Amino acid sequence: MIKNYKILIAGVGGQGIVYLSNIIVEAAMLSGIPVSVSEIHGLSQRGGVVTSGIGLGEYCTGFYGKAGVDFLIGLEPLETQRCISYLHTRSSVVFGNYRIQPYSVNAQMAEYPDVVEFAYYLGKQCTEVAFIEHFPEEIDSVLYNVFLLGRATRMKDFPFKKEITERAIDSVVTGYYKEKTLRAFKLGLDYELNKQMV
Amino acid sequence: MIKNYKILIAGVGGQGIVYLSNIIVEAAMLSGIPVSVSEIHGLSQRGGVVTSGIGLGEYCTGFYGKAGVDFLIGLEPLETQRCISYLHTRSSVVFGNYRIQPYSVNAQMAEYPDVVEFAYYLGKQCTEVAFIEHFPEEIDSVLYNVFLLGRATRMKDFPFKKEITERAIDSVVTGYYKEKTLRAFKLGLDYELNKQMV
Amino acid sequence: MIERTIKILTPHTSPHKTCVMGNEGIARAALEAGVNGVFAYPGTPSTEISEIFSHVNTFQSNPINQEKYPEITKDPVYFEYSINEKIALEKAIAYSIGNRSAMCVMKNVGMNVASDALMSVTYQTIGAPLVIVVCDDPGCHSSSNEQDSRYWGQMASVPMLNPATPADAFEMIKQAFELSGKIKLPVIVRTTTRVSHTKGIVTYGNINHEFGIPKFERLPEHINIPARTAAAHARLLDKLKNENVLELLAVNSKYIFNEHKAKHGIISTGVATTYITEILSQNNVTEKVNVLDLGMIHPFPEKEVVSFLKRDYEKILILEELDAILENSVRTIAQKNKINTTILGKGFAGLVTTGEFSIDLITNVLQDFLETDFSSTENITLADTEKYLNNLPPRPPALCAGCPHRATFYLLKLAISREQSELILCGDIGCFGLGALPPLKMLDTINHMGMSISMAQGLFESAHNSEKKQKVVALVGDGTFFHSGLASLVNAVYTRANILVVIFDNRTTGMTGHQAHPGASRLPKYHEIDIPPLLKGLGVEMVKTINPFNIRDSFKQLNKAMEFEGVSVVIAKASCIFLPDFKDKIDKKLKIAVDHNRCNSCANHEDALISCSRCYAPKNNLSRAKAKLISEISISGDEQLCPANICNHGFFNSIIEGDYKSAVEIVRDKMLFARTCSAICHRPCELFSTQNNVVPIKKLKHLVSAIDENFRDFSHPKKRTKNAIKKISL
Amino acid sequence: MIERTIKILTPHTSPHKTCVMGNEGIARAALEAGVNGVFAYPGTPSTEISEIFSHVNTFQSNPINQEKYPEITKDPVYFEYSINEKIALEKAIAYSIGNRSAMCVMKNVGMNVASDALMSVTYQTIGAPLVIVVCDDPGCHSSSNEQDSRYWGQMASVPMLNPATPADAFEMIKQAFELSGKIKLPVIVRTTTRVSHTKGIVTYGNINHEFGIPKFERLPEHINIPARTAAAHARLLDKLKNENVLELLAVNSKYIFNEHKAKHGIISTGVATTYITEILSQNNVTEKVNVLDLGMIHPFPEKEVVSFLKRDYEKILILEELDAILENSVRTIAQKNKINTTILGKGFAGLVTTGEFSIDLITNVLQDFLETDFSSTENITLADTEKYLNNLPPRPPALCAGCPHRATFYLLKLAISREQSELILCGDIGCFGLGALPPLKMLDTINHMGMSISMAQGLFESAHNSEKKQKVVALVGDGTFFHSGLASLVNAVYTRANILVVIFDNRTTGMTGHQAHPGASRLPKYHEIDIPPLLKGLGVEMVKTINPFNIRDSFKQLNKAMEFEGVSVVIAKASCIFLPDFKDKIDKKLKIAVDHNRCNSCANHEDALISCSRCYAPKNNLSRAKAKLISEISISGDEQLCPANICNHGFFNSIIEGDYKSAVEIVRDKMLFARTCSAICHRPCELFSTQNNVVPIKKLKHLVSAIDENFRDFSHPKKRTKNAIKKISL
Repeated sequence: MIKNYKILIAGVGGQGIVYLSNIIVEAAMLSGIPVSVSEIHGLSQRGGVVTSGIGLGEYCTGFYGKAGVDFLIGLEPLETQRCISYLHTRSSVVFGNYRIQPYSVNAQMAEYPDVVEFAYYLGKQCTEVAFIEHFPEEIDSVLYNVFLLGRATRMKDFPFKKEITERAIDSVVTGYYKEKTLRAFKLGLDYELNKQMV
Repeated sequence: MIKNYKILIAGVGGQGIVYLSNIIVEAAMLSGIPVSVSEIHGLSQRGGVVTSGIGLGEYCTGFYGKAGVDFLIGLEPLETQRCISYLHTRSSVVFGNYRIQPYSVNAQMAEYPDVVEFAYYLGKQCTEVAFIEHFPEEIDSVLYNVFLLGRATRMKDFPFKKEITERAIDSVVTGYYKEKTLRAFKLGLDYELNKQMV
Repeated sequence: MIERTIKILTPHTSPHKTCVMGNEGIARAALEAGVNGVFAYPGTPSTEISEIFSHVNTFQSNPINQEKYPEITKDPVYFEYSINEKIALEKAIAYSIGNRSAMCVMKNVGMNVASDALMSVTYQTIGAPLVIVVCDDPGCHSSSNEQDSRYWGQMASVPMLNPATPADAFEMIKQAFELSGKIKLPVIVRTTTRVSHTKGIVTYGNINHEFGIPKFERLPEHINIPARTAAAHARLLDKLKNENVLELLAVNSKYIFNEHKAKHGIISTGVATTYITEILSQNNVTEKVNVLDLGMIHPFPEKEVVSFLKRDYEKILILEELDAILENSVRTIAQKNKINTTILGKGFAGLVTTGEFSIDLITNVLQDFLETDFSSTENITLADTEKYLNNLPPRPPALCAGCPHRATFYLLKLAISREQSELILCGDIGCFGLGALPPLKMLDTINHMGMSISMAQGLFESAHNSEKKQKVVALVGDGTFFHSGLASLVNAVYTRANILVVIFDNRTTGMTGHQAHPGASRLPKYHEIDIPPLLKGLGVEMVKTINPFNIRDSFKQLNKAMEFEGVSVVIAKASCIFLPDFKDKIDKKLKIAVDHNRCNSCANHEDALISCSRCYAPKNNLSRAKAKLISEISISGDEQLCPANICNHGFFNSIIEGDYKSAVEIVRDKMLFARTCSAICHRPCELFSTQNNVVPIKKLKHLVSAIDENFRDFSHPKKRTKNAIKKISL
Repeated sequence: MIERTIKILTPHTSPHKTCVMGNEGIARAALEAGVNGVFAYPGTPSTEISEIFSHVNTFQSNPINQEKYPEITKDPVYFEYSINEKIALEKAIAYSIGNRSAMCVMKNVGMNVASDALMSVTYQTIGAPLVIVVCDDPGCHSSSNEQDSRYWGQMASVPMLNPATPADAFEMIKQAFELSGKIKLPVIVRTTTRVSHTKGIVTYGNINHEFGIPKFERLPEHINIPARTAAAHARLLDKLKNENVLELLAVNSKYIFNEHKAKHGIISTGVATTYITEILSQNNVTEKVNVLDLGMIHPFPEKEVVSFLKRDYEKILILEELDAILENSVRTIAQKNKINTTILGKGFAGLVTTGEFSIDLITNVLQDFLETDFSSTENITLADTEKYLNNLPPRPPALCAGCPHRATFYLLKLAISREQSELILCGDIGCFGLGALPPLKMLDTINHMGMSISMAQGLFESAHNSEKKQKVVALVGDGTFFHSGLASLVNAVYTRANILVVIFDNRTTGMTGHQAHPGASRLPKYHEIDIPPLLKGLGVEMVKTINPFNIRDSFKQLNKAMEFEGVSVVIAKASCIFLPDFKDKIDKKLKIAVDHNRCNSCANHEDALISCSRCYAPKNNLSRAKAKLISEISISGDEQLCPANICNHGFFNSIIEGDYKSAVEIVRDKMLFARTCSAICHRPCELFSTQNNVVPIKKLKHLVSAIDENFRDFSHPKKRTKNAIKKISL
């Protein structure tokens, strides 16, 4: 297993960022890797930015700085873009095109960035980038997070094997949602298996 | 005029200690002597101890320490006695035998000291001591303070001449009480003129 | 949530590793230490701690759980959100004096509110252990200042612990309980956002059930009178020299990276230590430096620091977030001991006393300090990031869609012309404070908890003798009203201030996660205090309760309250969308259809003086809406249907014609925030229907306001619009 | 009082020397600086400052004065005793934001209450000058702690001045107003008892009438939201580096005794400087030492101190009362500047961080520091002083004769057996706190303002799950109830505490000099808030108002309130003896006689089960009185005459018989404090009479209880007794 690896999850309050981070923490615990997490979610319920940094390895914190993130999971494209200074050339990124527009964009005072163009840029800069332009219709938007985790698990630098991540989901998610969650994970894992984006 | 001289007034809340100190301050101002005063009257209205230290001269504060008081005016005998460590062998003292008993004495849990015996002791220790065993009946108890001031003015080390003190009373006291106050002062000044106590 | 509660209550006879948030670790540690009662006022970043005990209390009080889980429900932990931090700390002190161990939890500014209780109890005594947890917020993620609570240690002369990680916090809470019980002083554990909101591995153990038996001892220390105070102060200072304190100072002064003899020494505390540890190890320079981490910061670990200072370093760096408290103490002790090593701190390499530390900041500081370039071990940044970072739209927080505060603000916008009137709107802390931001901009001042009503009366008084004797308006949330607003209101009534107080009563403490308060108690164990009778008892002559969604009626009441000379109060009462009663309504999922007759009955059509709002009028929307509201020729308030006064008739027809742009314009004519309109609309112009194939007007609004050509949104709504239109069948 | 008010308002175009108390100088300086409004909460040693403005306000508001003294009544100064310090500071801030200059006055612990307002406004902005005066109390003459308010300078990052004398205080208040207006920050002037309550010569000048014109500016700084806070913190710190601040630091760093090059240097602040100056000059050693007095203590006068440190002294002594704040700053700056001079401070020659300085203490310190014996200049102490000082009876403060609180405590003694019951009585700050002392001993706890009600509910909660579900009693004064008790009571009602609150309502803020409060407003400009409707509106189900002198009725009500499950409140309402309404009664000077028939109608004679109290029963007085009160066979409460239940019949007859000892025993049988009985007796068993030669029963009691053989009082009473007996004619 790798040592000292940093994962960042970025998105908007309500997208299940903390939930996703809990699954990754569980995966680390199951793997016996020291883990710590730093979440920033001040006013998340009021639609603010939420990020969760996960550090794997001894002396590795969840705090991240310039070029300090090895793996980025972006639940919202604008928030993914906001994180690029934390990436480095060996980083991997998986992100989806599910937009949540801030007030300024709705009020036509600002423009939402060109997501597809950004995805191309990122693809050229980083080791491996997966961009989900359209989420499959069968997935409820609340499970986009787990879908992206599935897609991430297939990427070559993701620190956990799919069995571990599945066990983590099984352990973190209880009751009624477990099956749906595992299905979303599976869908992500298998998503456009034969078509590599960017 | 003398320099650096300390007067202490001691008594119980309600006896007019601050009032008396105001007259002395005015006397100093009239004489052009720098003056400062330190009063301690925390819970005076609840019958506590009140003291007022008056410093005359440059760099002379109203604070007093061991053997630091040159002139003591005691409005209550027990409170006079409580001040003896501040006196020195060249100090002058004037005090009266108007007792205000603390709770502990009333409840027979403590004994009020022997005032006459104390007066003899003091007389032997200090340069000049005047003890008013019985205040003249014609004086209202609220004016015992001014009466004692009058008696003090006659003593050889008191720093103000009677004309100055009288002018001070005239300036500080207004209206109806002025005449009564001046009379009490005069009575003190003349008290047992031909009979030196102790 | 119940699983998390069971997890936190479950004892472990052998060490059990788990990865938890600092705040969760703190709660667990208190349980392991045998806490009997927790008293708190919510506030980020402290809230999770108290929320856990709120759940624990609910769980343990439930007879079903008592039967099902006898082990973890015995000796239940008392919990209370007191109405403010002062009362929380006071009750915690009293609880401790009653021989039951207590914890009191609050955020940084909360300690100000509670400080009077802290400053005197130290001169007296407590009974069972009492631990105070104060969570600071360097960087002001969610606070009105970034004050440094470490001062309280010095100022109140209480032992203070300053953890760097969740694991530290967990251990230190247990130490704090033990120490507090031994020296009969409250002990403060101070965290920061980055400790409270960080997750790390913590080892759970057993839970102490040696609970305190209620007992009150009549002791002279319980009577604080001036005569005894001076001696009590000396006794207090002696307590800090107790051997138990000295022992904890030693235990919590830890060497890190100490294997090699180094020329550089670092003394750090709190999260700074975490940053150092990662950066030094990540950049393989751990042999170049020795690090002393100080976990206990009051009293100052003099012995440990002197021994470190004497190790003959060339340079020593002091790292601490916010004020130079540690630095000054180290310099003082160095001076006293005539140690001449160069000491660096604030002012060195960009270290300042504001804001929080970061990996980047500390990386730079350590490179400068060690005179070493870390770039060989650094990752390579992406190219052209500026291009993709410049002009990115910010994402400030905003009032939730459907939030009743939006309706109240709309009402205020109608009633108060911000351009023409100099009327001052004094805001307060809470969700509705977001009304200060665009697009609402309906607040002139926001300060600290409970200031609004004081601000209004102070501003009124400042202009009292001038010609403009205008009323001043205070806006305050229901939670804040009980926290400290009530006292200010008493003062306003007493001094005959001419102010209007609008209580944004969303039936909960919204900002911090929907805690109960006396005005909205929710649980039967609490007595709910109804605000209007309280205000009337207090002597407020005009008290009006309004439903902010009922615009016409509310507008009238608001104007009456504005005209009233003296203290008037308007309570805008409607539930927060996160409360069950709001959700219940939504959960009904009733299918609804538009009634054409009723649709035509809105004010737009009844007011003969103003033409139908289909005529686009971009400028005077608010004044037109206002004119309509006060117009004589209009249907009565009770009959009025669209709260935002939107012509649903025109809107509806535009959609049927496929003219979505017009439809949006109709909405925007009356509602600045068109998209929100769809979310807050409570569909008064619709009738319930059993037909499955009918789309409710709210959804119509949502779909139209989300159309791409109007809002340049290229994502899903296009498809959703398509799908939605398919479903419309009229 | 009116003359003092005129004096303080009178402008002087040429310098006018006068000797005034520090607090008076502060008030005058504020007037000269052009203060527009003063907001305060009373508290020793600060009270005189606010009292002056209370008188100024009353004087200037009086139309007669406005006509008679147009010059000194124009531009009147607003004044208010807010209900607590937080609200006082908040209103002062608001007043300043409304562009009117303000001053806020409080005692040390008051700053705790107000601190939340201070800690955030610094991040924002004020308008017109705002000066905060905080008066510390080293030595705890009249405070519940001796906390060092100098910390607030550092903690809140506000400029702070620390005067040594009344003249300093006078100048510094004026400087503070000027600085505050320039840098838009509140400025704190911190005094101590020995500065506030010292009189010294001050030079009065002109009064500034450039009063602020009311104005409110909408500024982004008025909106405190997290997004702006971090930058605001940096701006705040920049303000402290402003040139106006630096200038004031220089002006207030003064050299004293600087003529000679000395080997010894002293840096001192506050009253310490005053002691040094006197002692050095008195002992003729001024040439041996240089003294630097620091009048401005925050920000730290770095430049001035470094320049002093560099003057090459052998030793430097730091003198400051309370905490080692100055000392640590000096050591820190010395360390930073690599200055190796020996610095002495706390720990040297008995210098500690508790208590206040004195001439004696500092004399010793200076002798040690200068290695010089002052004894040649010292006076010779008297011989045998120990003999005359040992065993002197102390004179603790006590409740005034006639104080209604005495009656309420007597009532509580009757209702609550302190020996047999574990009932806890939680007291609060105020006059009635003297009830903790002997002979009453009727309080188990006293802490800080408003704690009583929190303490009671916390103690109730701590024992809630145990078998003893006993009610806990909170005792609180009416002023304190409005200060902070109300909020605690809201919390008690909310959490369904089982407590009894007794409000000692003497219609004023007694302890601090009889200020008005919302429950006893006295002036028509204020709205008086009646407590019972407020409590009922709040949801308190049982509220009883009693007249504590009406013992039988009060006893019944108190017992009912004790039995009530939940929050019950008893308001013991009777005026403080210093209030006009009390004095009015006395001033009537009605002559009265005893009505033998009515005299015989007291409970003693109606209660067939208990024999007449002439039978001496030294042990069970209280229980017998209590038995009588609850006895079935007795006359009704309304008919009952002697509130203390004393057999006036027997008492009266004993006096006629000349058996004064018996008479006293009869009184003491029912009343522990016999002498007081005469003072509080309101003579219900007497009838008015027009006869001049009749002595009232009250006087009889007074005379009998003052007889020497019973009380060993050898002074006047003997004669008075003789005289009084002469006058008895029956």
